[in-house]
Amino acid sequence: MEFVESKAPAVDLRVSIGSLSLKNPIMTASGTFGYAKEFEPYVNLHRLGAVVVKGISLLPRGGNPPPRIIETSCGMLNAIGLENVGVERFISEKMDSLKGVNVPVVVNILGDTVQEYREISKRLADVDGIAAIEVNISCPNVKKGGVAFGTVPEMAAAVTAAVKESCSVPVIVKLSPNVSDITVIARAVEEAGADAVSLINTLIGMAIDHHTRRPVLANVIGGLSGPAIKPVALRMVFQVSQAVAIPVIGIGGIETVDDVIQFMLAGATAVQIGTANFINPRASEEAVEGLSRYVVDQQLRSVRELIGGLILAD
Amino acid sequence: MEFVESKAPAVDLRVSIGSLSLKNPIMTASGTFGYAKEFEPYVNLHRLGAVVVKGISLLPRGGNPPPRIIETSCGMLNAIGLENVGVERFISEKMDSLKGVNVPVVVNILGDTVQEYREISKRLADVDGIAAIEVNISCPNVKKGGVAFGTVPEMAAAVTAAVKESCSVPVIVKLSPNVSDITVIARAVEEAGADAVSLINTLIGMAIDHHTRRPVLANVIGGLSGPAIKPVALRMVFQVSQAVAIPVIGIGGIETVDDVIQFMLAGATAVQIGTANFINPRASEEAVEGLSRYVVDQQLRSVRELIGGLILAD
Amino acid sequence: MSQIQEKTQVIRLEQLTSDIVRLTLDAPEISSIASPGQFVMIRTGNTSDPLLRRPFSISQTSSDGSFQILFKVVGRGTSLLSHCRKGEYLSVLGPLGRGYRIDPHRLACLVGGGMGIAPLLFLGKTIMRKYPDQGPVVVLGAKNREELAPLIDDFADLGLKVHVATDDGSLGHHGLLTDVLKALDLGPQCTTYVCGPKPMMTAVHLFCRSKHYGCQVSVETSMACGMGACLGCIVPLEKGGYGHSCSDGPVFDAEELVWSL
Amino acid sequence: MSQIQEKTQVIRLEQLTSDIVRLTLDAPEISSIASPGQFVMIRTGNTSDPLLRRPFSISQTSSDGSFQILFKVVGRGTSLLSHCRKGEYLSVLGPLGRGYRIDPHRLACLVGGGMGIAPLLFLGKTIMRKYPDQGPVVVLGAKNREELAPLIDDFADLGLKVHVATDDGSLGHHGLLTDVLKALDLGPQCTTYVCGPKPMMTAVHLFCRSKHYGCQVSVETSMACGMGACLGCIVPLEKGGYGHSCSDGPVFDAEELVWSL
Ligand SMILES: Cc1cc2nc3c(=O)[nH]c(=O)nc-3n(C[C@H](O)[C@H](O)[C@H](O)COP(=O)(O)OP(=O)(O)OC[C@H]3O[C@@H](n4cnc5c(N)ncnc54)[C@H](O)[C@@H]3O)c2cc1C
Ligand SMILES: Cc1cc2nc3c(=O)[nH]c(=O)nc-3n(C[C@H](O)[C@H](O)[C@H](O)COP(=O)(O)OP(=O)(O)OC[C@H]3O[C@@H](n4cnc5c(N)ncnc54)[C@H](O)[C@@H]3O)c2cc1C
Ligand SMILES: Cc1cc2nc3c(=O)[nH]c(=O)nc-3n(C[C@H](O)[C@H](O)[C@H](O)COP(=O)(O)O)c2cc1C
Ligand SMILES: Cc1cc2nc3c(=O)[nH]c(=O)nc-3n(C[C@H](O)[C@H](O)[C@H](O)COP(=O)(O)O)c2cc1C
Ligand code: FES
Ligand code: FES
Repeated sequence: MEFVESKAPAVDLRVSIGSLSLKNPIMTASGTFGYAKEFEPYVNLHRLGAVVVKGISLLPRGGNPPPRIIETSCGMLNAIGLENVGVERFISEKMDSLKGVNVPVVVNILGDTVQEYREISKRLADVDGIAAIEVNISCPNVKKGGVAFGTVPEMAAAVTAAVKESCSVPVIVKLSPNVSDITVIARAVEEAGADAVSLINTLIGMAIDHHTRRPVLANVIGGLSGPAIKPVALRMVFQVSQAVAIPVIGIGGIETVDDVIQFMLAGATAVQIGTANFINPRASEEAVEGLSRYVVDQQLRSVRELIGGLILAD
Repeated sequence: MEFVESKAPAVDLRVSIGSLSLKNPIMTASGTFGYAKEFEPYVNLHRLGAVVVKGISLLPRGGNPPPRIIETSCGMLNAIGLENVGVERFISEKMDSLKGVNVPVVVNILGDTVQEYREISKRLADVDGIAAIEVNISCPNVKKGGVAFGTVPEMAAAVTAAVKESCSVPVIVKLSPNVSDITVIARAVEEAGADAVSLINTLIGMAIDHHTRRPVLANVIGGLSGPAIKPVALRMVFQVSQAVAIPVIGIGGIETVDDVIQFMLAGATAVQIGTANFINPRASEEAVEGLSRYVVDQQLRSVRELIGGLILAD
Repeated sequence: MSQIQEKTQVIRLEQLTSDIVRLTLDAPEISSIASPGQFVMIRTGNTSDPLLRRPFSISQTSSDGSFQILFKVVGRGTSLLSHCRKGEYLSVLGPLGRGYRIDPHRLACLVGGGMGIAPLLFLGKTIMRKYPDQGPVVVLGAKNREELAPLIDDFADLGLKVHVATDDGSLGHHGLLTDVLKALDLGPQCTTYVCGPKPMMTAVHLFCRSKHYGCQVSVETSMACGMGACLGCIVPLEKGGYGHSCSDGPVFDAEELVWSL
Repeated sequence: MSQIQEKTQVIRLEQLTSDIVRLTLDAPEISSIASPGQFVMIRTGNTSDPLLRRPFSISQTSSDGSFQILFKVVGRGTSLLSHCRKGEYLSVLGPLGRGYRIDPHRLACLVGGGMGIAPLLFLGKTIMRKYPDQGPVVVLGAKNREELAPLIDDFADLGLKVHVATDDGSLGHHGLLTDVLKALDLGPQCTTYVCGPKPMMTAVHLFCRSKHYGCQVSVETSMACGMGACLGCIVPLEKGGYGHSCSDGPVFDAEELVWSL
């Protein structure tokens, strides 16, 4: 799929995620950008590299009871519980408006079983206007006692293979950071056919209200995101980009163009902006603008020169 | 060993870590409190529950080249590289002044091999004035290609057993958070004889200077500490305290008495204050004072009522 | 829904009590399109701690392009905000959410407790302007005179009759604001527009139900984005499932919501 | 070593240039025991971002119990600090580190570049008080007149002869401060007390070595604690291993350090 103008723009910000060409490396992260429409008042959506929509499951999910979010030091915990309209209503209600905004749409999917991932992918396979599928493997595998797919190489690979078989768009596998060695999982999904990996999803955390002596989140535990986790994300992106040959999409605490550059130097081909959208809804577009200025100022031939450009030894 | 006054004080803050009784649950974390002497101008050291000294290895270590630290959002990365004077000089140069301060001294130890851990423990076994040994298992096992002891249950258990065999003081095993399931490691060291576990050590992270395009730390990666990691620490303390029967010592982003209470509610019997000592050298003593006030205000019989007191369901 | 991210300048910061502050911001775009019951999300500092914006009801807009919020210092965000200075710029998102739906055919009764009084001024003014004959009834309550007194003048200035209650009796009725409400003769057709602590809103809702009055309540939940993106701000709905207080609310018909009675 | 954590009150905040600020703090305890070349660690905000204290040289103490720092706004911490207000309280740790060791038997030459000028005023004053016959020589440099001018008055007020250089020639010598230093006749016996950017300190060190002059330099490293606990602030030593700039320094004999030439 081609979303870039046929004539290369003055500043070359283009990057490729497998067969998908993006006009720039700035994407928005799943669950933090709604179905994009929410950001129309603030952002020229067509200027973004891509948008990733809220995770979609086979059937609609109501999500967790409140409270679902709590601020932490330089971060936030969320336990949304993957509230979403389900794949059918997503296609019928959301895809039209998404197609209208003229930006590549990446659909983030999740499931309780490998079979569920397969079915969602099949259902999405022939829907027009989907640029790629991003597979959230941080979900618990109900058949394996709730162990997250993303923490066991074999399970991660099985989900990847199932999705790959079921659709023809590029498949991005979104890795969980809650593992001993993320490169092992990355290599497993690469071997299983993933076209790219994106990382990191949230770190598992918890907050307690010492007044009530109860967990703050109804779900007890939640996912930590925001600037607090950036150092962990950057390290994992660095490690994974050295371990796999497929493109790596960096996620975690990215707020400004400086963060984008750091993730690209660490090895990311593209990045996703998550929590920062809540604080500054224009964060993604400002990152595109900043990156464009940077490439000009630094007289780079293209933004791709940054990828993995970290200087390690003297 | 008994460090509490024989007559119980008006406010009962006492807790037990195995056979070690502490007059209160506030300890300082290894590597953040020097050899305690550094804090004498600020803190009445004898008021603390215990101090944990900087990690000691068999031979002196020079540590990593600079830069070794960098601030991150609500946290910091350190790659000190375990600079220390080695066990012999620790005993000859540091123990005397430590004994003078009249507070239980916990010696944190580290090694490259199981054998090293064993030897340090043996050397410390008959040194007077050591209340407990805390075993840092986040170090790379040089015989296993640099995989951290703390990420493999068998290796963690082997270190624990070696230390237990070699000394008679309580052995606290300090767990690494960079694992898929910290309860598995906790159970492994419990079975191997650990008297308590402490957690968490730092999360592995990285920082990049986009101006120089180099890693900020000479060591490339470093350990993330401070308020940023508190939600992860709290979650792991909660999980581990449900998985093991031995006492759990909570560490990670603790700054104030509110944090202390939250960790105790999550299941911690005691806590360690780390990075906060750099920002407020009186943090540990203020936590003792705050906890004492809290126990009085809430009319608790003892601080022990807080341990695991989290209310989960309605 | 049109929403704007505006760099607004602080025109005035008034310390009404030791912990209640009124902030006037120059925000022509937001002010011109806001309606009563809507809110704004304000960045209270320039660093990542506190990380998230804080929600505040718009308590008044002015034809000079400014609007006001009225807030109580309860934590770090509001503390930072109370230290901003005249001339400083604050990033504001707004106006957000669905506000009060004014029913011109029924007597309006504005019921506010504590800081819940904030949005009602805007509502009162709007009703007075659009339906000058309406003359809404206003019932306000707070802990004590110190907290309540500075908040009622603006209503009185509108020419409205304000009934008040304080927990300690230092101003108006000694007791609950719902006692005052129940004692009023509001006739057979009335809609209450309510904002305040949950127990108070619950009591008002029950009273309205018993009287077959309309009842619109503004709910407070924790919010990360304020614009329907994070799905964090839910309230359980009577029909099942959840509503999102930032986009479906913050004002809901009381009957739509689940009340733990 | 006696050190104190003091809640200090802001007495005065002077904006010397667009980005250079002089801050006067009421800190009787710290002021009474500080010596030249020592520094303080200041909390620049009340939240966890920025998390760590920031180190600043003591640029002057006063008998009224106050001391001053002189700083440039380069990032978030210094920006926050430049917005503090008179009367506000700041948490300060200090005095920290080993300062300059004054050698009364040799001519003192104070060499400061940019914000490195800050600690030299305290040093100059102390030398003048303790060894009134010494009359130290002062060589100061900065980018331009705007940055340099406000920093030299205090030295002139002491009655010291100040030699200056700017990168753009807008004040004093057009060029490097080391050019000025080399052109001075400092006689056979001299010790330079240096603070400034690394290349400048390297050049001064090499000059001193060639002349067999003493040379004490104040080094800057990143610091978490400022008190010897974190081991983060190391500088490589000529004899091997590392020194800790917060406790062994920040002032070292230049010969002790490894210089990348
Ligand atoms: C739609 C909406 C409109 C609002 N309008 C106003 C208004 O006009 N005036 C006003 O003063 N406040 C208003 N609030 C509440 C206000 O947003 C919070 O008081 C503020 O976010 C607290 O921020 P903080 O950083 O100072 O406190 P924090 O540090 O976040 O919290 C401090 C303490 O306050 C408690 N707290 C936090 N948020 C709330 C809350 N929403 N309600 C009650 N307690 C809370 C916390 O549990 C904690 O104990 C509104 C909230 C919403 C959702
Ligand atoms: C012992 C000692 C004494 C000092 N005395 C003074 C003084 O008297 N006056 C003064 O203005 N400064 C002094 N400094 C430097 C001062 O501490 C830093 O400028 C300050 O910490 C920057 O904080 P920030 O949050 O504003 O910048 P940050 O946000 O931390 O950093 C902003 C930018 O400044 C750079 N930076 C950060 N720290 C330093 C540093 N130490 N040196 C150079 N660049 C840095 C960063 O790399 C970054 O590019 C001293 C430093 C030390 C170690
Ligand atoms: C409120 C919220 C909801 C999220 N929902 C999803 C989701 O549905 N699917 C998914 O893969 N990741 C989800 N995430 C994770 C983000 O996409 C992202 O990986 C993570 O927040 C780290 O990036 P950040 O620090 O920039 O936010 C969610 C994050 C937040 C904060
Ligand atoms: C500068 C620094 C040095 C540390 N050195 C050690 C060490 O030698 N041994 C060890 O077990 N942990 C070490 N730690 C980890 C801390 O003891 C603690 O586990 C971690 O910092 C988390 O707690 P905090 O967030 O309160 O700092 C170090 C931490 C820091 C910041
Ligand atoms: S606050 Fe984010 S969806 Fe309502
Ligand atoms: S700054 Fe911590 S040891 Fe020097």
